[in-house]
Amino acid sequence: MALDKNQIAKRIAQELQDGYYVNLGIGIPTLVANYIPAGMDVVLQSENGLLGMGPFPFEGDEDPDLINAGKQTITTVPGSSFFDSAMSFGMIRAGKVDLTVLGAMEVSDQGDIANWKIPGKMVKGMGGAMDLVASAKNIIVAMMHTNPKGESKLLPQCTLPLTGKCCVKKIVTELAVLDVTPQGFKLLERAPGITTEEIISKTAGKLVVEGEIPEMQL
Amino acid sequence: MALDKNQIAKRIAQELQDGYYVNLGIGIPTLVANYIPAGMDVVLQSENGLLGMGPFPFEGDEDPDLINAGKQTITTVPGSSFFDSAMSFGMIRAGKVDLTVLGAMEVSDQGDIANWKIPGKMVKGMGGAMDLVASAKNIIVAMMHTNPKGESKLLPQCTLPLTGKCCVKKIVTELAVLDVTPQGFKLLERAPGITTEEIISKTAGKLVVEGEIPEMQL
Amino acid sequence: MKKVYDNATDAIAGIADGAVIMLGGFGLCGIPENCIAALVQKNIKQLTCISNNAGVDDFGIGLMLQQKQVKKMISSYVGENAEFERQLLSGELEVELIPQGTLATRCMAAGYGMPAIYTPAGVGTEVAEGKESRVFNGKEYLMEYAFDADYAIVKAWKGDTAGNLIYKEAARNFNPLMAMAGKITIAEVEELVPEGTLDPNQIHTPGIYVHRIFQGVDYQKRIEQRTVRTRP
Amino acid sequence: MKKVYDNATDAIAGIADGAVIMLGGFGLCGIPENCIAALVQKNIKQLTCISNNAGVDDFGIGLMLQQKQVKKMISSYVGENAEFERQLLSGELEVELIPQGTLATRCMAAGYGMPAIYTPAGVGTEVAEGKESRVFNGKEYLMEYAFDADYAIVKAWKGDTAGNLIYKEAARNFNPLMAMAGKITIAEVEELVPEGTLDPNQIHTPGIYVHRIFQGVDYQKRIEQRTVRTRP
Repeated sequence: MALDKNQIAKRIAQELQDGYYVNLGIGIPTLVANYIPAGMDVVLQSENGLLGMGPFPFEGDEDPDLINAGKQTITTVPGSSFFDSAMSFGMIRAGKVDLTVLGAMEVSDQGDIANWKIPGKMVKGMGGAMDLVASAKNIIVAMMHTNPKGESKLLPQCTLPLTGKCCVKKIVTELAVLDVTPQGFKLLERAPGITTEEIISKTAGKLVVEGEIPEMQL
Repeated sequence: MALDKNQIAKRIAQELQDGYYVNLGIGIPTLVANYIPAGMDVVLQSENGLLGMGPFPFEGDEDPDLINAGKQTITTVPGSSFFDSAMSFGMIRAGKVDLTVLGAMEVSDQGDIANWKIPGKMVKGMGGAMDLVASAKNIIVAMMHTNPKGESKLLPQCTLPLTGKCCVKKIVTELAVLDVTPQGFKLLERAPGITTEEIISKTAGKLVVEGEIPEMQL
Repeated sequence: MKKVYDNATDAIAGIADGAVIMLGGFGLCGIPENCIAALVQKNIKQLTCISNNAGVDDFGIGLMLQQKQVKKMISSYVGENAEFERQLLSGELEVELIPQGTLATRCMAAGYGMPAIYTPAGVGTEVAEGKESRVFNGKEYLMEYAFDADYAIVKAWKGDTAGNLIYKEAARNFNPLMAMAGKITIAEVEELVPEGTLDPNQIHTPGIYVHRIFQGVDYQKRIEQRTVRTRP
Repeated sequence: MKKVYDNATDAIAGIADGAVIMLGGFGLCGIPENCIAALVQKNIKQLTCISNNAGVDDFGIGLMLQQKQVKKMISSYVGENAEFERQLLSGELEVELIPQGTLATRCMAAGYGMPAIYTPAGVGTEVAEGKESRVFNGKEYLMEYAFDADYAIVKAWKGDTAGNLIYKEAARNFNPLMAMAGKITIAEVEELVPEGTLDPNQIHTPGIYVHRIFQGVDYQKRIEQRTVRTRP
């Protein structure tokens, strides 16, 4: 059965390691915070200038000066720090942030990503996405395998304007976990009950399938 | 009579304006702080990371964490702030410091300055001098008109390795006040009792003397 | 040298039609509410605004958009409001979108006297079009220029009469960077104290960068996305 | 992820002969006294040290020079000690002198992921030899590269178990810049407190930059130029 959004987040959380500093994008990536293994020390960075982001505040405790990059009211955890936007993107560019998780409209089998602009539609801007994808040392994309029309979002080439080139390392969809390799997408895991054939049929880009593909363990 | 070091400092202090941020180098420039006109708001910057430098501490009040760029124990005035060395030179480069006063071994009539290295002698380094002369918007040199051998320090070309090119705006010596202009040094004022002829004879670089040269008012 | 002004109207004196203005804040967090209100009242036009966002329909820079005071927005993310979209689509408003980190670093570059910086953000995208790129250590970077703004208008939490500023939490964002970058920097603060009151170790923006300061009034501090969890 | 170490000896584990090490401080102000003592005791050799100064004969990096541990110094101002001068003149020690602001900004560039920066410092001087220069807005600048250091060793006033650092007064200097720039950053602090103790608004170096931290002991904090005035 295809994963739901929370299960995608849960699977991505398996990529976390003790001591990681992680930047989570808007949407499914945000949910990853709910699945950090107990006892594991993971610090969340928000690119508007915060390390040590905590959960949403209790009702009535909202602080307008304390928001995340999605402009949501949040809290901090002990050991947090605030800084300006230049230092925030500085630490991202310098590779101090261990992992970035973000959504995408399209990913190519070379790791290109498009997630900021649809020609003909109102363009709201790239925000920090171009900085993040160009700078992060490890980028995982969380997205649906296909778009609402049923067309694959894992392509030989992105059709939409790019956010960044050759940067995505791993993709987790409702159907599969894939690495981006020099040979193209490499299928690592299937969602429980999803066949390799279904994944092949829904992946338009080059796909490497070697041997038996295990099911995800959630 | 030629000025003493304190009088040179006192004359330079006449160049200060209300609201100025000023960086004073080691030696005579440091003495300028003693002659800031009463009621005038002048803030001293020390390039090791301090705005709002005050006088030396009273005996027993020395704080090893509170030094100036000359590594002297100092104090702060109300409204002071500390910052790192990158911000310190950043504000210098960005022209936020209104005036820099520093010593020199030689100045050329194009405004080149040499004050960091004598070939054949142990070289201690340029410290912040190259940054200051390359970046400050207004540089006044405080120095003796001649070296201990009696040779002019105001030259057509510097003979020593340069600290910076075309940067000095004004020079105050024990004999004269001179501007650096596209036509060379321009004599503005004589020290009390010093003749224009003496200044001419001790200035090796191109010197413009127009009309009567007034005596300094100290 | 008096830096202290009575209010926003006095503090924005001299800003004229056609000015290039930086405005601090991220979304509606940490925006200079008082100065924006004064700019709206003054109704100067043809402004170029450098700000990460463009406010919402009825607050922040959105108020200036309503009066068609803005000729051009330089931002990383815009369009949380309908009037913005209308002006953009009708060609009344020009928008230059640049990556958020590039925006921040171009402000810092101005404040640090660095004419240009290198960033990998935008390499291989339409952002790179017409820009010089260069490879360092096998990685490609774009050269981006320091901003050149007439005014920077920022909002801080506390300030003193010497112009020193301290920001609160995530309301810091672009404010200290823009404060360094304006030819004239105007700061509004929630609390203005005499110089000597703030700890010199804890100043975020040294007073040398701030030309005018005043204590703001009636801060609304609107929240864009009120997200909460239920008390257990 | 444990960042807290017991002492300097443990914290400098892994630093080997030939390492490139940044050391914070300005003169003897804000230097990592404990780590320097541990490096002396460990007696590793052939080090490249990036530090604004080289200590004095019997303190700071001077102690490492005595044992001939340093192959190369990268500094803006050196030679407050006789042994330094002897080694330099005899060719045992290599010295690269660079302008102080360039030194600071090359550290910052490393910490901010910027491969190179532009500065006017040194234009027209021997510092410019062999360097690329470029004119922006009619002014010439040199291109200077970000440092690439294996370790950064810094000293702070207070730190917490998450690695956050706060510096005191002018002992800040190069410390926060180098803290950002090391592949591995080691911080010694006068007072180490549990995470959550320090005000998140007042952190100078966020913990993400700090890999190892310990509370130092027996700080001497020597004064190089004791200047005082008489009490009235």
